[in-house]
Amino acid sequence: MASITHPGHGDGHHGAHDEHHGPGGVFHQYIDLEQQNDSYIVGMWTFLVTEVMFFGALFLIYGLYRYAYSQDWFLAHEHLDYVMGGVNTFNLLVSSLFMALAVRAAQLKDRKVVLRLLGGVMVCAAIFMVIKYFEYTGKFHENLYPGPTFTKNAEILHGANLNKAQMFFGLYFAMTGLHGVHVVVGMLIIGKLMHMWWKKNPMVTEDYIPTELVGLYWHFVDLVWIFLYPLFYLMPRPDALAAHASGGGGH
Amino acid sequence: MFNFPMTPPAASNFAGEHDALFYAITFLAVLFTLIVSFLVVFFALKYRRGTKADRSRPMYENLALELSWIIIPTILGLAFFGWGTKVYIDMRTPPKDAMEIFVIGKQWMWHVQHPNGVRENNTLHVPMGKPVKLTMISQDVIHAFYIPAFRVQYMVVPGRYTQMWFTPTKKGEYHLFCNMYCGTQHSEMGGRVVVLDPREYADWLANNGSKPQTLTVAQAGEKIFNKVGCNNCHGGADNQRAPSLAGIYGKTRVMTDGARYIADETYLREAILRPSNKITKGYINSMSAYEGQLTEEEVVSLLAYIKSGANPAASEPAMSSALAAKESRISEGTAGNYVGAMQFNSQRADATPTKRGNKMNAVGAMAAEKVGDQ
Amino acid sequence: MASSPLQAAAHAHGDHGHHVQPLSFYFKTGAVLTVGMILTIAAYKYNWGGTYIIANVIALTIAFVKAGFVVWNFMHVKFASTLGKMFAFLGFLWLPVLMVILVDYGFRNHEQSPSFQLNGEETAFPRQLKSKDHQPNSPNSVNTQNRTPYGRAF
Amino acid sequence: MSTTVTTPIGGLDGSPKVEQNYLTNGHTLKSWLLTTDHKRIAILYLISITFFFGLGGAFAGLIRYELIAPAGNVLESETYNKVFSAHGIIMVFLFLVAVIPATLGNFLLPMMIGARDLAFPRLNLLSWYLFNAGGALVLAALVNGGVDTGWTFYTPYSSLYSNTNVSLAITGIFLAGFASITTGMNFIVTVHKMRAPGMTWFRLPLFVWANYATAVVMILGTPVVAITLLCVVFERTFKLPIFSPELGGDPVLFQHLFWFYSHPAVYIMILPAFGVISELITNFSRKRVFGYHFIAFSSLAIAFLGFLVWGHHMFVSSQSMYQSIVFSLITYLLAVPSAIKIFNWTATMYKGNIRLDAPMIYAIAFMGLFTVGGVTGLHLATVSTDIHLTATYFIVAHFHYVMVGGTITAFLGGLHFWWPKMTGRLYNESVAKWNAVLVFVGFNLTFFPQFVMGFMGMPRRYHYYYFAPEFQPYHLMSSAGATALGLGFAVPIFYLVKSLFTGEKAGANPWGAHGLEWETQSPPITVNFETVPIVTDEVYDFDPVGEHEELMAKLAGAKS
Repeated sequence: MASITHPGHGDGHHGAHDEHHGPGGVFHQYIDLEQQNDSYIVGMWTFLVTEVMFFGALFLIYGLYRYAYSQDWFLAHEHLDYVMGGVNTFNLLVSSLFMALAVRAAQLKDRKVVLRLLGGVMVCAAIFMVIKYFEYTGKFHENLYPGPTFTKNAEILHGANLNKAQMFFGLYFAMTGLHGVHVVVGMLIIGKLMHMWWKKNPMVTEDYIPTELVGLYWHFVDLVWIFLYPLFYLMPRPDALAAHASGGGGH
Repeated sequence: MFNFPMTPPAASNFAGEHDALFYAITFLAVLFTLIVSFLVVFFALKYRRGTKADRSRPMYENLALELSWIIIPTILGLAFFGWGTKVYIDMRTPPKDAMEIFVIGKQWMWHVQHPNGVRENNTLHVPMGKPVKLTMISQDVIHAFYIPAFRVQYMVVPGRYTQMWFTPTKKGEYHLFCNMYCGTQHSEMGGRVVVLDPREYADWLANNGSKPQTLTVAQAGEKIFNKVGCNNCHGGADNQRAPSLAGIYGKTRVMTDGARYIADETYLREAILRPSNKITKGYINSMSAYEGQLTEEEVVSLLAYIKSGANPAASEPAMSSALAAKESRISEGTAGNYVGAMQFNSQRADATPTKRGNKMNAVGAMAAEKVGDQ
Repeated sequence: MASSPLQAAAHAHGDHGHHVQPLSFYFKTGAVLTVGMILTIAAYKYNWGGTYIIANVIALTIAFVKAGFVVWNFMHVKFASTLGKMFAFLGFLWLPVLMVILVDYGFRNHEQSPSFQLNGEETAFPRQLKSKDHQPNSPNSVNTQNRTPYGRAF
Repeated sequence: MSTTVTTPIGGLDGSPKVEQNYLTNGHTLKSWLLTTDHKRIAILYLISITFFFGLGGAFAGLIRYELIAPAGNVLESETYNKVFSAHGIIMVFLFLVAVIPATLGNFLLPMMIGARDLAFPRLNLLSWYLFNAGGALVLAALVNGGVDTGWTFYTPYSSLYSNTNVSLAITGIFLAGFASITTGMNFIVTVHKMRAPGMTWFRLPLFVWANYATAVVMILGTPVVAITLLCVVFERTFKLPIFSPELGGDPVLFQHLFWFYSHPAVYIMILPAFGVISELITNFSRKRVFGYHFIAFSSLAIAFLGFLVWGHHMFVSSQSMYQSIVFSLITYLLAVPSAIKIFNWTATMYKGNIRLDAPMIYAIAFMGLFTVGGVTGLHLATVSTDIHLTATYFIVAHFHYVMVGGTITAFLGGLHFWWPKMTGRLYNESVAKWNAVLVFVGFNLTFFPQFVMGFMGMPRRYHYYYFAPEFQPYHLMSSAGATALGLGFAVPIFYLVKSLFTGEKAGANPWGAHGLEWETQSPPITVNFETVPIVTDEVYDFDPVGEHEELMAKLAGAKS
């Protein structure tokens, strides 16, 4: 196999292999910025693929038990406040929009706008976590967390089977909790990104790809909630219960 | 000293079908392995560097060859798949007239109930030539009921019945194994399958599985101990769920609140009937109360058994042998204990199991088994 | 990369993603998502009159449409190369493979064994076991009797 | 052996000229622990993995020693259960999954495609740290009293009944899983985006194809088992009812999710081995591999179909009969791509110029052992025979034939093959050859008796078998073989380490092999290539006829 020098990039990299150099910050292993940016985007998407599979397994467990115990789960779900969830959904949606706009501003190298929009995303994320906090503490007060102390009071669960309701709340905490962890991680990453913009780090100011990568992650977090919200907060009334349903709709 | 059996005994209707298929696949496997090995060794020697073999016109691609070794294995595979599936569907389709025997698995014993209510532990008596359907459930973890001589195996799952069936075809005693790892004494969760003549089986059933004998009070207590299911938790050494009862009588016990009691009759009686009153240190309140569930006579028998110092550790395997002969009808069975064992909160919080082994007991049980088989 | 960074970036992403979209592109997407959310809640509040399946299908369809908008527009898959698109959908394409697990549960009941069902009255299983095991601590049973056959499978 | 020795490595022989290579680029501990060089990370991985292999092997030795006697030799049942669990957990999660991709793959993949490094070097380093953190947690779990669930962690035993350090071990596995995911991401992006100019997909060495397929399996499968095991931890710690049968959950669901990863994980373990064998066979046959496209695509086919067969672990688990049948069918289909590889390798040897060096002996051993492991898979793919064989020693023998006879043999072969490239030194060839034979013989003696034992119905994970003494002769044979096998695994450590100090200098290409990694010096410089290579030729462009004639002419010349 023949080898020749690649034009413009054969000079020694011995030693300084971890330093990035050049205005776009091309790492030594890449030939040029295009290769680096393509690699980042593909890399981020492969990561998101793993995230999809990660949550996918939980959605599978959810789907299975929801199908099997639809009536008990419906009754248990009435204990979740769909307004709170709805506010949070809208909240994440707005944050996602902010994030998309921030990426656009990063493309335009508009540092001020980027910082403001990322700040907006942070505020939304904080509001999300606060609302989540109130929801969780509400459940804790009523002993609606799984375990030996799970409530024995079937009344507050509208007569749902307590075991099945316990499973419902188990998955509720597992899935929204894991999502919450992702939100917190996202906040940390966005904080770091804002810091870099604030310090005018050329890695982010000269090239919008890092901002785009954070954006991809944040949109994914939003994406998971898009499914979590209807699945946990907005369950339709099962047919078997519809007969003795007093009012229309959920309550 | 050693003999070298290469095959398991074949004692059910499936054994023949299974073995035919097994040997056919083995033949194919050996053939395939021999071809590949022969070619590899042959090429390695013939085309070793420096030999005068003909190397002209080397070949790098050959679609016909590739297709042939794609299509031929596929066809062979499909043929064996079809054969195997046919046998499998048989195995999963019990005949309508099959006799139904119930099996309950628990750590670490098998409890078997025959249609007329006769029960036995770690032993399964079945009539020869009659299709038998086992309906199985587990009280705790997943087990698997495995009879190699019958070529049948199926998992025994908590919360759900599973089933399998077979028709024994040869008289004799065969191994019964638990073949799904289920905890400490997994390897000893087994016993025997005894295939009897239908007439012998009827006799056996009629005698409640054994010749009735008079029992001492302690022996009766042991029977109740196992019947009620005390041995589920109090079997063997101290374990995560419950303290051992071996030699407990007269010892000082420390409670969770630090109080100390001598384990006398009063204490033991209260511990059986109202266990939540005094909880031994290191355990949580997971035992259900037996007040109203046991007659006084039974409580007395239990006390006698515990006082006799019998080590319940040996009771699992030993039950199946030394006591199996005396084992008679158990009217309520261990099933009543099922709910208690399955309570979600019956989990031990910070139990400290002792590391004491049970090898000696196991060996003892082996000896007992031999005696019991006489 | 001696040329200006902007040019470099422009060059690097000649075929995907670097086109700065007009603001309206993002606001429109955001609006669609909001409408989707409102529709979901409306569908939830509306009484579908015993058509559980339809209500579920509607909720999930809206969720998938919303997810599609997020992935396609916000996450810029619309502008990605074929490879990018491939990876963006790989996970979603692979989830159905995982969901094959559900097939098992759909078919367990088809086996010829009435004893498989805990609630089956025909079984001659020991009485204590039958009556107690499936509902260890449930004082209430609004719906035990009209459980789906599938639910009985485990 | 090539006699053209390149410039000597600096410092060792007092030569004034200090040759730069990745090993001499910094000698401090920090220069190793904070390196982002894929080659150094590969060496780090090699050290970690050798440690875990030794540990897992020690547990295997204990198991074999214990099983010599029907009532056990030294251990109690509880300890025995912890020992076989430790053996399984360490060998599967901390050795087999990582062994070839993280060492040979990390070292070679960038070089084979002409890249300076993997796409994300720092992620690569993170992967090593995650792996070791995971390993440390598993070790902590073992030191702290052990885990007794078996490596499969079946619920509800693992979630509700075992009171050993299950959560700690699972957390460790979780971290090691993320090490695996990051490696997979790195490989995928690297292969897609970092290939040298001219390195088209069909010029990629088969080792790269195999590792690419592995990486796809890693990123699609590992997250599922990660979350599944995490659910077990949730269930143990927070009492979240997910698989608990008491409340209506299905414990068998865990098995579905677990095998959804753990069956493809088998291909994570064996696919890179296929890649290694493809390289070995073609390089030592001095002949272009037969049916390149078929081998390459069979890797992808295995990766894809491997995801659709998990149910064959559950034929007796009470899954639906229909599902069992479908899984049996797909399993049969999956046998075909593996057969394609075996046949193509055999055909590659036809009319080659075969050199029987140590790596080639390992490759030949692999073909024999993997074939046996593969064909016994047919017994297990057939549902009706599998019912009898499930969870017996037949299974144990089958997967050891695939995992040990396959993966470890291939790993040893690959390690010997690329050792000169990694270290610049040659090892003692004749010792290595005889050791390869020892491994082959010891292996067969260990695991072949287990097939017979399994057919006779000896269940796996049994501590005692005093009630079935007919199994003892087979256990004896197996234990004797294990001793030989253990020796065969220990000896290479000595002569390979010895070669570091006293070995002959290897030169850039001691085997006369073809491939970009052989174009650069041994050991390679930190950025692999002085210049970015441009690939103009097909892969494996050997000339067996010409080479043979050359050799003949040389021999004739020497004679006259």
